Amino acid sequence: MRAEAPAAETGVAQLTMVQAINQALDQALAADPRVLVFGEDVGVMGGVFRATDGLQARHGAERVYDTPLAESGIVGYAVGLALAGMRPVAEVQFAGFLYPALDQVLSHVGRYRHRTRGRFTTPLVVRAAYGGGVHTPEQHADSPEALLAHAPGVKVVVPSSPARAKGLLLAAIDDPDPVFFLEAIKLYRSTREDVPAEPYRLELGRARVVREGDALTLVAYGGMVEVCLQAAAVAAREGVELEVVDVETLVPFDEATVLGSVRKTGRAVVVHEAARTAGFGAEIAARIAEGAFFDLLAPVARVTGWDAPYPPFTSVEHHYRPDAARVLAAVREALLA
Amino acid sequence: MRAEAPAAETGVAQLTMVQAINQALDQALAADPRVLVFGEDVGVMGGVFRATDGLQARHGAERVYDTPLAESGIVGYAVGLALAGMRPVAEVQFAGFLYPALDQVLSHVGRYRHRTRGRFTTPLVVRAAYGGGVHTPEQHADSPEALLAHAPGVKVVVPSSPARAKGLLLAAIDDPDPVFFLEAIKLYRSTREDVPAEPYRLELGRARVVREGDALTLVAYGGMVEVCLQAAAVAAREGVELEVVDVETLVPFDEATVLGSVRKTGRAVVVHEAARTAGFGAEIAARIAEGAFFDLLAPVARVTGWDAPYPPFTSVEHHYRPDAARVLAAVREALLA
Amino acid sequence: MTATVRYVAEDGRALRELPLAREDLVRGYRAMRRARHFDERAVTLQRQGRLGVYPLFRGQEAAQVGASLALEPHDWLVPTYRESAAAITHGLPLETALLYWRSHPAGWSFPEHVRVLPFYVPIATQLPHAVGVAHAGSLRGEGWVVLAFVGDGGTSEGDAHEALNFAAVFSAPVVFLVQNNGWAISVPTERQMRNTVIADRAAGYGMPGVRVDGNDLVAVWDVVRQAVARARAGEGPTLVEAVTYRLAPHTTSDDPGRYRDESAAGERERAEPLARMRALLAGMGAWSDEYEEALLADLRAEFDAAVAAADAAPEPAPESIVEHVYAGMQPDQRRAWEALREG
Amino acid sequence: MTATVRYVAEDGRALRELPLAREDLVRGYRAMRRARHFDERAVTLQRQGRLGVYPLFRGQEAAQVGASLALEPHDWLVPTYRESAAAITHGLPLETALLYWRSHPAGWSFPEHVRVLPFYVPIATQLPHAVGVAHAGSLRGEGWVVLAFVGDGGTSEGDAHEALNFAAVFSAPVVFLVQNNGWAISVPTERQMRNTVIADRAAGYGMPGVRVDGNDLVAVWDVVRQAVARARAGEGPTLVEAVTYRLAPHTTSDDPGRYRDESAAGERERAEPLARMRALLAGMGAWSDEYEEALLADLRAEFDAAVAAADAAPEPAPESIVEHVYAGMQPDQRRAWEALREG
Ligand SMILES: Cc1ncc(C[n+]2csc(CCOP(=O)(O)OP(=O)(O)O)c2C)c(N)n1
Ligand SMILES: Cc1ncc(C[n+]2csc(CCOP(=O)(O)OP(=O)(O)O)c2C)c(N)n1
Ligand SMILES: [Mg+2]
Ligand SMILES: [Mg+2]
Repeated sequence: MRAEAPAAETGVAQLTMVQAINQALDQALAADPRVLVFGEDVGVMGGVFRATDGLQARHGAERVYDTPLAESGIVGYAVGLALAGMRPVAEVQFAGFLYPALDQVLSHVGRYRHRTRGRFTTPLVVRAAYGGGVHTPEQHADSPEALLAHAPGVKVVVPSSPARAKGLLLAAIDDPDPVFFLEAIKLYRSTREDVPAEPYRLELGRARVVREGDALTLVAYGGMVEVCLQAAAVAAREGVELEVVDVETLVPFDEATVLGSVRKTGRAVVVHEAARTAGFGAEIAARIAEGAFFDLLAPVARVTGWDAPYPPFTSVEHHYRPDAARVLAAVREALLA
Repeated sequence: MRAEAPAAETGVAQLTMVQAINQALDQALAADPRVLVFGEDVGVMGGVFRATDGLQARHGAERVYDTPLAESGIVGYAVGLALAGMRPVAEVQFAGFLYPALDQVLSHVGRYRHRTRGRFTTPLVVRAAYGGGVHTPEQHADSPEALLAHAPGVKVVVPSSPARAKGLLLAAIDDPDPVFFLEAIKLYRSTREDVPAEPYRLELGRARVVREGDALTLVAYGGMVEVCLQAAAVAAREGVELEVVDVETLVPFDEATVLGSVRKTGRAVVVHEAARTAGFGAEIAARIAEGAFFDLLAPVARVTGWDAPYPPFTSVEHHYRPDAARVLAAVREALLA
Repeated sequence: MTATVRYVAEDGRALRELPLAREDLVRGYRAMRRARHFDERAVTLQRQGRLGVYPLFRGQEAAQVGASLALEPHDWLVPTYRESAAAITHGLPLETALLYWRSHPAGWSFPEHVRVLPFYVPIATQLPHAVGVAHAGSLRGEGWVVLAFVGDGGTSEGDAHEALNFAAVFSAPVVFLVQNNGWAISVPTERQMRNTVIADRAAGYGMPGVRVDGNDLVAVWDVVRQAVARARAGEGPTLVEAVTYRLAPHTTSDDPGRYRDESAAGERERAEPLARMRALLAGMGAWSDEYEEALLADLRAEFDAAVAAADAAPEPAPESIVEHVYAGMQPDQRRAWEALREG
Repeated sequence: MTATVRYVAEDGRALRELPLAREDLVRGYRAMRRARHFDERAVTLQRQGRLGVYPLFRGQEAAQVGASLALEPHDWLVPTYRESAAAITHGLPLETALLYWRSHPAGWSFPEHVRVLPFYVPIATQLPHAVGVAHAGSLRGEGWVVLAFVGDGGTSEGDAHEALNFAAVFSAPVVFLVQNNGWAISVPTERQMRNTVIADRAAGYGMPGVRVDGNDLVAVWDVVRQAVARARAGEGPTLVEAVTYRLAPHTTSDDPGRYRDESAAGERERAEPLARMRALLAGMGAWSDEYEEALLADLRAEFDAAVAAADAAPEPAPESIVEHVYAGMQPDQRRAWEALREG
């Protein structure tokens, strides 16, 4: 039983990020018979965030379906599908529920190509909602990107807007390597943006300057890009032009773009919402400090979640996630240095 | 059926690291009835590295015993024992087999105290052998310390010698917080050192200057401390005095000692055998670059495993793990900067 | 295929001699009624924005309350997020439960004397803990038994398997209570597993498995009581499957209309546990409308007081979010704490 | 408790009519002999320092070979590290197997046409892959079946459970072959699980479970053949438990004297699978000492040629360790590659 084909793929529409993701999945399913979409509650229900809404009706329960409640099983099963030539796109409801699957990620997803010298590969995508800011229950606001980034062989993509999400997801599904695709919950519905209706792919592995400036470089990804842009807007009112770089693909990391910006501005603040210690910001800061050392006018600062679990305590959770004020405080300090 | 008591606890003996660990476990079992030692093959067999050799005979099969083959189960079961007032000391044979337990680590071990505001705590120790250099089979040479370090609430200790291992392990078992204790396989039997026979505890959370110098600071832990000392010895022959800091406790990180050294020398090279990207060296480098910025004369370099899985290919695996030559190459570059 | 234990028919008739005394039957009903009242009032509070996302347990009162009543106060209860009914039955103050669901820190630190582990989110991860707590009890001769809950969906996780096996191997005094409520969010039990008789798994682990009508308080209580007795006698774990039904949405954020036919709800409601128990008691002359009214008045007063107490809990300070990370505050947390304090 | 399927007694007598033709019996014996020869020679090579740590399979030839012979060439075999016998029976060249155990990269890239997934280390993690490969086959109508191995110890891991459940739910064409060889390194099956009949777990998952004498080639082959037929017919997975014994140390690095009574080894050797099969064939007049000699001569020649081919494999370049991390070389790997090349 298949529902009607989606509307013609022309023009643009104002979409939320979750709609853009839904459209990308829909188009990937339509374009490539190897694509399968599965996970907990992605079938009839259309996903806890509705990212897979309508896909089962349109593409059939053989290609869009629920799995049992077991994340290691989901990712391990995806590995098997990929080994056998499919293009699995798994959903894990929240990135904090990727933890049971980390064994599969670290032991297999990132290792298969290397250990078999290219004989076997695992082109799969795992999507997961991450991050805080919307009063989710405990462990629903985790940001484990650094753990994934430390698994060589795995790519890690974190989109920051609807249009980017669509193009990056389509590229990730086509990519010959496994891609973890982390979607900021905060961005799912908070804004809309023009998204071209036709399928398009955005290159993985490219950071982007999303706002130009000369005083300092803010480096961020996912949900923190918007926070950095807010900070930059405030600073601009005071006559200080901050450059904002959206990393977008954490691995492989686009060092050239980030260093290029910092060499120009001489100052950098790295922003993420994961805990600070051993977060991905450490990697970014270390690369800047090494690669742009002679251009740096101030220490590279990090504005991050604190070294504590994301607090499950509603009335104070907003103190955990960086906001424009915290970013600006770090900017001010760096500008004084 | 209990075997004879161990020899009187006086004097010192030349012990390997595995013997020192065995002694620490023995003394912890003797001193504290809450201590339990368990894991795969730790009972009759005494552990794949013999770290628990003789302990079951001496302390009984109720306190030293095998578990089923399931690492998530082992760590989760340890959490339960700790919640109920025991002092579990679990062995995971190789750190690469901690991966199935990462869910328990990230969801519970590091979170229980925080989420229950101190009502429930998980004072447990998980020991695991890590690192390469001895031609172990695939995935037996992994170094996942960065993953553990990114779990707030967890302490991470990596000893670099027999005497340190004994004192740190006894301290870890007594510690009110959960401690992951990573033992470099390369060090298990490679050297002996005088180890006091009586039980003693070395404070967690303290880095140590293990060799003084003024030209540059090498920062390392575990199996890389010896490599750094070798490099320092070579440099000394050329009249260059390198300072070597043994981090020892990765979390909580002793920033003061590390920064103190770098402020003095003005240069730093961070060394570990885990893959570079998002490795713990990034955290160390980021902290140095931030905290000692105005004293730095050269970029902070990292000498690490490459951004690839530890290769399972015997004849070339030694190209993965940093050695003195690679450390010295980085030192030379830093000294020229 | 395992048979289902049942004592009371859906219409409240006793199907055979009941294994519980009349006072216990009344006590059981009262506890279920108290739980239902909590659930209903909690939903109202949630709608008023005075609780966060709340996982309802409507329809599962017999399973949760019956199992919990089989415990002694010094036994441990290991709940999932759905076990508010079980937790308050085993002694968790209503006020604490409310503060928990308000995501207020005062609700996360259960009182010292209450032997309930905290509600938790990551599915099935609590089961190995339950085995550890149970084994610690037998190693130290504490004599406590652990009652660990999990859902039908939760049985699919690796941790469920590892815990069952550990418990069997260590002969740990633990009772696993699977509430097979038909759904894991939108996934029906038939898509979660091929054999939907979860009790059938017990044999593989070498432990007894019992399937019980989870809407029959008498049956659940008695089956779990026997399992607890076995555990206490050192005979090891039991897997109990309580077949019940999630009458409500998964949580207050869920809309079951998206995935199940809610028009069949009426039929399901007829099988719900409170009416059955009330009919049984009424038939025995042990309950009346007056009793019910009096009980409800008490429950209202109790709940109102709990809400008032919860409302009085002082707001947490921002810097509290970096407290209790380690036993002693470490330098990184200290720095964060000071930054948060300055604001 | 599941009964054990057996066709041939330990002394080689047929216990009932055999389900295999005479040529198949001979083929089966020859394949087992070939495997045994591989194992013995591999151990010798290891002692000479010409292989790395090697996991012996002595005693498990009937289980591995019998199961593998039940496959068609286009079926997939998913081994653990111990399944060298299964892998070479399903077409892995001896040379590749040797290079694998020499940890030479040329041994890790199995030939394109060989449908064997690589040996792997982390226990039980291959089982979800097997389900994925199987399900991909049925979705695409490939008609292939997957034979997935795991050990008694491996059944304790969460992934084993998740894979069994996924397979049952998706009705995936996969046969799980548990070799219950009595040991997981030093841990005997009795301490690994309380009910040591692993086939008893199948019912819980809603799939058939069969226990077979794992030292009886005929029984293993026939049982797996039936399971493969079921899978191919779309009837879903089967759990087969082959009861065998690890006659050898866990690996060439292990000393079983540390944990088991090796004086009982003689008795165990009597139950080993080759002698039994040879006695059966001899009794039928289908095998003789001359045949055996001729076969051994062939096997020696085949193995010698494989060693020679393996020895001729060129040494890997240092920079190869950072190749094949991603499909295209990325900047970080490029930098590493250049550094390694400069040396
Ligand atoms: C590891 C993990 N994966 C996914 C989720 C999201 N989730 C929350 S409840 C639930 C369904 C649980 O179903 P079941 O175990 O039957 O319990 P019930 O909700 O019916 O009480 C899911 C998938 C989670 N909390 N943890
Ligand atoms: C996840 C993981 N944990 C531990 C080990 C170490 N280890 C290797 S083999 C083995 C025992 C396996 O026993 P079993 O599954 O019965 O297979 P057998 O060795 O008997 O063939 C163990 C514990 C491992 N390889 N992977
Ligand atoms: Mg359920
Ligand atoms: Mg075994």
